[in-house]
Amino acid sequence: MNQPLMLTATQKAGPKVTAWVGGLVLLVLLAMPLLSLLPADNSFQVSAYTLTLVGKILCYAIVALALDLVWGYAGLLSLGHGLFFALGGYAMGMYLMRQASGDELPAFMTFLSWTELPWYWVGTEHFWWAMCLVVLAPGLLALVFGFFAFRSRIKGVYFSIMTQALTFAGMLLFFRNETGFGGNNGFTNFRSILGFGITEPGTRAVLFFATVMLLVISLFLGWRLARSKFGRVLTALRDAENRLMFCGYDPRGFKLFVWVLSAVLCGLAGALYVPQVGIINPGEMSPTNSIEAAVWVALGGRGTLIGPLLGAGVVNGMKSWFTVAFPEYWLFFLGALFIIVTLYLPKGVIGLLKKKDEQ
Amino acid sequence: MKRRSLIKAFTLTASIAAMGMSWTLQAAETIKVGILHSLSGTMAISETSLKDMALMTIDEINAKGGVNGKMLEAVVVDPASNWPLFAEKSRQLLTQDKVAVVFGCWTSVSRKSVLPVFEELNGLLFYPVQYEGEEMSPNVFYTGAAPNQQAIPAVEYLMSEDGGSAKRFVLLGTDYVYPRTTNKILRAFLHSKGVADKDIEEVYTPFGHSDYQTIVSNIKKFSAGGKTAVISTVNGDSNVPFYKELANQGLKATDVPVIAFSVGEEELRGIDTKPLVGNLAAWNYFESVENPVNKKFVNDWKAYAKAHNLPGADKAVTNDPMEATYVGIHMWAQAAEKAKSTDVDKVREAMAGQTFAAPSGYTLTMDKTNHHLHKPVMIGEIQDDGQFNVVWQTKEPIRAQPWSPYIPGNDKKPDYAVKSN
Amino acid sequence: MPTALYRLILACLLLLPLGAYANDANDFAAANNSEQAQLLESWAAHPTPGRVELINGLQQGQISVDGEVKTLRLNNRLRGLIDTALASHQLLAVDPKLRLNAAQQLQKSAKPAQLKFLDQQLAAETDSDVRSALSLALANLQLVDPDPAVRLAAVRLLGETGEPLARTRLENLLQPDIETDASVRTAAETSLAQVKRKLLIGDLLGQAFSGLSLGSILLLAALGLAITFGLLGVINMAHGEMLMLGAYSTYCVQLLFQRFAPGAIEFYPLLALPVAFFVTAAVGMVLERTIIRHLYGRPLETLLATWGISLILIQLVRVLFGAQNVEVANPAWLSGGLHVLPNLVLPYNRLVIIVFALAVVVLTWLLLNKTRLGLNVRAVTQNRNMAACCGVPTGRVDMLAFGLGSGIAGLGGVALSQIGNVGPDLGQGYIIDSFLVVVLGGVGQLAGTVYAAFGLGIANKILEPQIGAVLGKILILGLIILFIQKRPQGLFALKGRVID
Amino acid sequence: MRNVMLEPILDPNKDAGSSRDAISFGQRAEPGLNTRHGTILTLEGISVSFDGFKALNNLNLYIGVGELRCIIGPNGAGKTTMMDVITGKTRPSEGQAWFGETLDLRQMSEVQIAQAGIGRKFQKPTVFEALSVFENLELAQKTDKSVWASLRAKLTGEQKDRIGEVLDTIRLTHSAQRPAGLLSHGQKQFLEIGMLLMQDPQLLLLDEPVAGMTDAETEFTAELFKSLAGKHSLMVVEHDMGFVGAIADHVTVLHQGSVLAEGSLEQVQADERVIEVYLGR
Repeated sequence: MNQPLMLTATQKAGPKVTAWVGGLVLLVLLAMPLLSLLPADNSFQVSAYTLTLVGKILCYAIVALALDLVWGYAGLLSLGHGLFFALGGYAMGMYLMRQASGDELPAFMTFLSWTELPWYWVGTEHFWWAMCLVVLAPGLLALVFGFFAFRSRIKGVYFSIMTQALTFAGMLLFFRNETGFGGNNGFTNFRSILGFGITEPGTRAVLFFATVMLLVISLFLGWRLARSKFGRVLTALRDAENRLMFCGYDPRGFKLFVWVLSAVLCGLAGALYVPQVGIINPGEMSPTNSIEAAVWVALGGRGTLIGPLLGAGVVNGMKSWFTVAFPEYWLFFLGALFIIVTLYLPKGVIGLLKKKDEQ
Repeated sequence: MKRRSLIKAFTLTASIAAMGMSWTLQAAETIKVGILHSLSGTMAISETSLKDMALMTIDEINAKGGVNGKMLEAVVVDPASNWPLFAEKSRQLLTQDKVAVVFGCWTSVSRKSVLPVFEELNGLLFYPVQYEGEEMSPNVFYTGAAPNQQAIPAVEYLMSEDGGSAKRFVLLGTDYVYPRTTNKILRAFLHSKGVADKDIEEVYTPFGHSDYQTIVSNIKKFSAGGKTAVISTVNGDSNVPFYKELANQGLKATDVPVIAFSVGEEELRGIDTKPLVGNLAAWNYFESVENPVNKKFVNDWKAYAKAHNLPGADKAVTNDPMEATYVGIHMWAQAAEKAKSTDVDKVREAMAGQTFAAPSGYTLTMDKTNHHLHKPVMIGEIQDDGQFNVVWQTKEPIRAQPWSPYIPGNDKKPDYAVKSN
Repeated sequence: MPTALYRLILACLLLLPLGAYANDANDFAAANNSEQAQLLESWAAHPTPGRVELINGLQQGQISVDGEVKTLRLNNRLRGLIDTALASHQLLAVDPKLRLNAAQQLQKSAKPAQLKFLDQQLAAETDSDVRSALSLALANLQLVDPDPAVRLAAVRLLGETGEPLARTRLENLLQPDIETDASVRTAAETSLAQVKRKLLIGDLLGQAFSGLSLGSILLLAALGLAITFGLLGVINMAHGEMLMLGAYSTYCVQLLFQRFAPGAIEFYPLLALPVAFFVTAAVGMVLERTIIRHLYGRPLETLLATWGISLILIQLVRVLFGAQNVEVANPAWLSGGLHVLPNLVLPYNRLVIIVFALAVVVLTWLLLNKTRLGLNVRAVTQNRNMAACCGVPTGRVDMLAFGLGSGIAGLGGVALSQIGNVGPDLGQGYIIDSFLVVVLGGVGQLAGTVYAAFGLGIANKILEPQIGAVLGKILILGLIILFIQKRPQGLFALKGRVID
Repeated sequence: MRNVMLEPILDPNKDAGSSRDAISFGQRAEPGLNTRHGTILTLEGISVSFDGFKALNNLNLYIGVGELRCIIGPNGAGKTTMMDVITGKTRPSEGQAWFGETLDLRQMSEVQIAQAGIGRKFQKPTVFEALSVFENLELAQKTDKSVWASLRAKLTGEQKDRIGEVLDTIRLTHSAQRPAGLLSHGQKQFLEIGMLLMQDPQLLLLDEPVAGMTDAETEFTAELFKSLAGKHSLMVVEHDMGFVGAIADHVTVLHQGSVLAEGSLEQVQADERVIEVYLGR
């Protein structure tokens, strides 16, 4: 990595920036669910469309943040975070499917003539257990993969490609119908969560609120990490792993910790994403999605906390907009965006804003 | 001076939040109809032509004076083969653009992804592609075939003398829900015809599978045990390598005929058909059927493709889903005229029993209750010019059975559309 | 069977009025499907030279009634019967080659009704190959002969073949209370064992071949990457699109031939090779100069930028050629296959691709190890600054090396266009595999790439029959991940003092 | 707890140079190191080969407790490889490597070795460029270096003072808050030495420490090392003969992966073979 300046700068300014932007955006975001409850004719009413759209983007923002923890700070570019996101989503999805199907089997199982639930579905009718899965599934996978990967010092490009292979394998596995997760249709047609109708404005508002909260919490976490000695060790690790080892630090532990943490954050984001967009399927695990996530981070500015959030917002905002405005051409824009960012904005949008300030 | 930057940052996020609220400008004198087909991503290969077909049909209707005296205005969006985006876009079409009806979706997963949205907002979707059934929503009209309108007649044909009286069957498919369900139905059907399990082989490949060496040689081995036919639900992209491998290993249609449910004129454009001659496809429409309606339909399409110089316009072809789109839009227009309104509930009522003289040469009827079209079934043989030669077809359009009787438990399902939640 | 009977039948046939053949055409044209089928069967049983023309015509789907040529609506059943009928007519032909083909066709499809005729032909046959082929065809029918001795002979004969059909025939014979005669049963059992052995050999060879073939394809897909990624360290996510461009250039060349040189269409792939190479190489060099050049030493950034490039290229192709696949036809000399064993066909295009892949590897190796450019490339990739000091024009070398990598990808594209479909997404399907091959082989190791490619290909083909294509692929991915844990540097790692 | 074996060396009135005071030893964290026979490092019959090429060939080397040893030798003599072996980066194909009497270096990971009390300064100065000088030293500081500890870590006043002292010693007090990436080459050298001091190891491996330093800096470094010797053991690889002369009481000459000669600088320089291979006269 080649921007020590910017990194320290943001670390100095980190708290202030976080406080400011966090404060302002937070206000709006907290207001939105309330406004969404207004009657439709009210001019301040926030439509369900906007709410779900922003909610979706917020979930992506959390993923971006999580990815930034491992890439921006620890220098491990993961091209497999989509997998953790999807695992969290699937765990939540299992619960929602059970809610929807009541005592019977989920629909996709009945018409492929499954007679009973596979063992790994046991207990998913309980919300608390589903929540445990949301954390455990991505967490454990990350733990195992990370343990082996870091033990044998896989880093840089190798690490990226291995993670990509991992998520690709995951995608193929979930595409199989025998795997018992609805094949490529995945889970859809949810009805209720904790007894509340999934389409109720109230439920939507609460889910949105929860997402905002998770974002705030993960921001706070990230901030604390970045400020702690742990954060500094990560930065050191990124820049001179050998030196760090000869200082007597064992890099594996540090990598593993942040790697698992990031995976769990992704899982949680996925769990909030599913009820809001109303579908989870293996497409989420496709390598493309994970690469896109990396682009959010790069665009926003990696090694900073706000950058990834901006990145996720901008890219997805553009996506939603271009796909209406210029359906045929939005891939050109996206592609060009990638190139321009990597060529001219190595520090991302944040870097740009900072430069402006210094003038 | 950090503050300014923060305000910038904030306005950025805010503007993104606002994105949703934009695009809501309404034009009173037009009726907006949504078109929801992927124009980018993996599904663009199939869906792009449906988008164009929809636009052509809308022009055609407008040329005749529109619906209830109002012009139709198409709102095209690109869900980019991304299933969650399908849901988002449909919500946008219904709540932001306030479209009267949406024509779109190809894959089952995209339909399943938008279904809850349409049911929640009481929208109206016309779905033009053959699918696995097991669904009947009041907010969807299915103008494609249900399994009993495509798969079962095809197998009956293969078992008939003209079809080569096949005794053994290889059910080859890409591993997703449509092939799984279809093959499940077929297996049950074959059992009912007294075919033993040892004479049925079910094989699945991953998406985008491109190496069919092993599978084809297995088919060869299997076919040594008696007259064999392959029933292929292989998904679009994998068909080319599959057929090329068949040709390479010298498996001729006279020995082992392959009947496909998802290979149409459009797909054949991408295949060198000489080695395929004699292989079969089952659809409800072929470009080659001869009748005045179809002649006009095909010519209009070719003309439209030229006029808007769509890529590959010089050899533009029509296929079953295109016809289904065409029929769907016209039927909706008729229903709207009949209801004198585009209100979803009124139109839904008016749709029941609508009839339309389709390019397939039959007059298709929208069923009174089950939201599916009555469709004829045709078996076509691939010719070296990339067209199909219809070798067999049903006398009458067949009523759809979205809840296949061959799947246990379906007998309890109601024969009319009910919200899934 | 009393030969007197033959003579009688023969006599009857000869007595048929010679004018009858013209009527055959009319009868056939008039008949409906099932009647046509019956006609064909009877013709197959009692062939006469005069009818060959007619049946030849039928095979082309044409029939001339009263001078005017009509096209027929045939279906597979009729096509099959026509083939059989034609075969039994060709047994009367003068050319032994024709007779041989006919006999082999009849091995598959002869009907009991033809038994007499075949028997009599066998008696008359002089050519030994045809005799043996014919006797096999006969043996298939004789399995139900009332005379055990005949059956025994037939069973023994079938044992000689490696025909999959022979196997099922024998198995059916061995079903309880089909064959009563003990001696025939035992003979059948031994013959069956023989046949099975022959078949097994064929299967194993077939598996090995398909493994090699898949390997060669992976190799072609990954080889370009082995240079751009392995040597230059550029994580070229647009590599797949280079393959795609190669395939599309093949398509364009094919179009040009159709337009301007329809005669030479057979050989368009040969021209496609250089075209594809230069097109993709050019694209590669442009990209290198404009974008990638700025990103050396920032591998992860190149990943993002090249990903962007790939998106643009894909959409560009979609806009230019349409989202649908385009048709790339195998020329005659690349379609069909080599019949090694009755149950083992080696498709020509796959054979060619294997050879082609190896040829490309050899050329690349020579280029890298025996030429000035190769020397420069290796110098630059090992120590950019040092090379620069020695007066190596690093910029140009980078550009050329990247061009070379892309060009090779283009060649791979030509090969892929011959076995798979050509569409905008063609590249996406290969990018991950390519990376795995390169990483597995060990970055910067040409030999490693070759081993990895063939290793993966064969492993894949061994697993697929056991656990199916889907699980197979997953398992392979898992194994690779584990392997990389053990050998982070891949199969062929460079050792050396740790530099800090 | 204090290290018994090193007790006598730590006798305050043994020698009290001004520079010495700057380096008051922090509390010892690592378990007592058994150096009964007065040797802190033992290399016996070490051989390392890379694809046939023998980088080290049956090397024998002993470093005594509190000794300051200089290693010289022409390029490719295996100096850095030897350091790699000691620090566990490269595993010897044969031979023994002991730290003290009890710790088998061949069985230990880099981290364990570092924690056991061997510090290394790289040939090319490597510091954490993205972090400030202060933070660099903070990381190097001898404390519990586990994940959990660093999550909760807070600098005690005592530790702050310690960092301050070292900052003084390496004359970087004024750039304490600058990112290490912006330091000059010499400053980086000092920072890295400073980090070693913070780490407070018992054996310091220094690979060409004065490369890129001004004469004054070199002189100062020499002083510094001398003062370190006794309480720490040092192994210095250096080409700068002047510097070697200034600090070395004992010199080892490596050639083609094994020890060519050993003794005082004078002795070594007098040695025929050394002149042959090294001074090349």
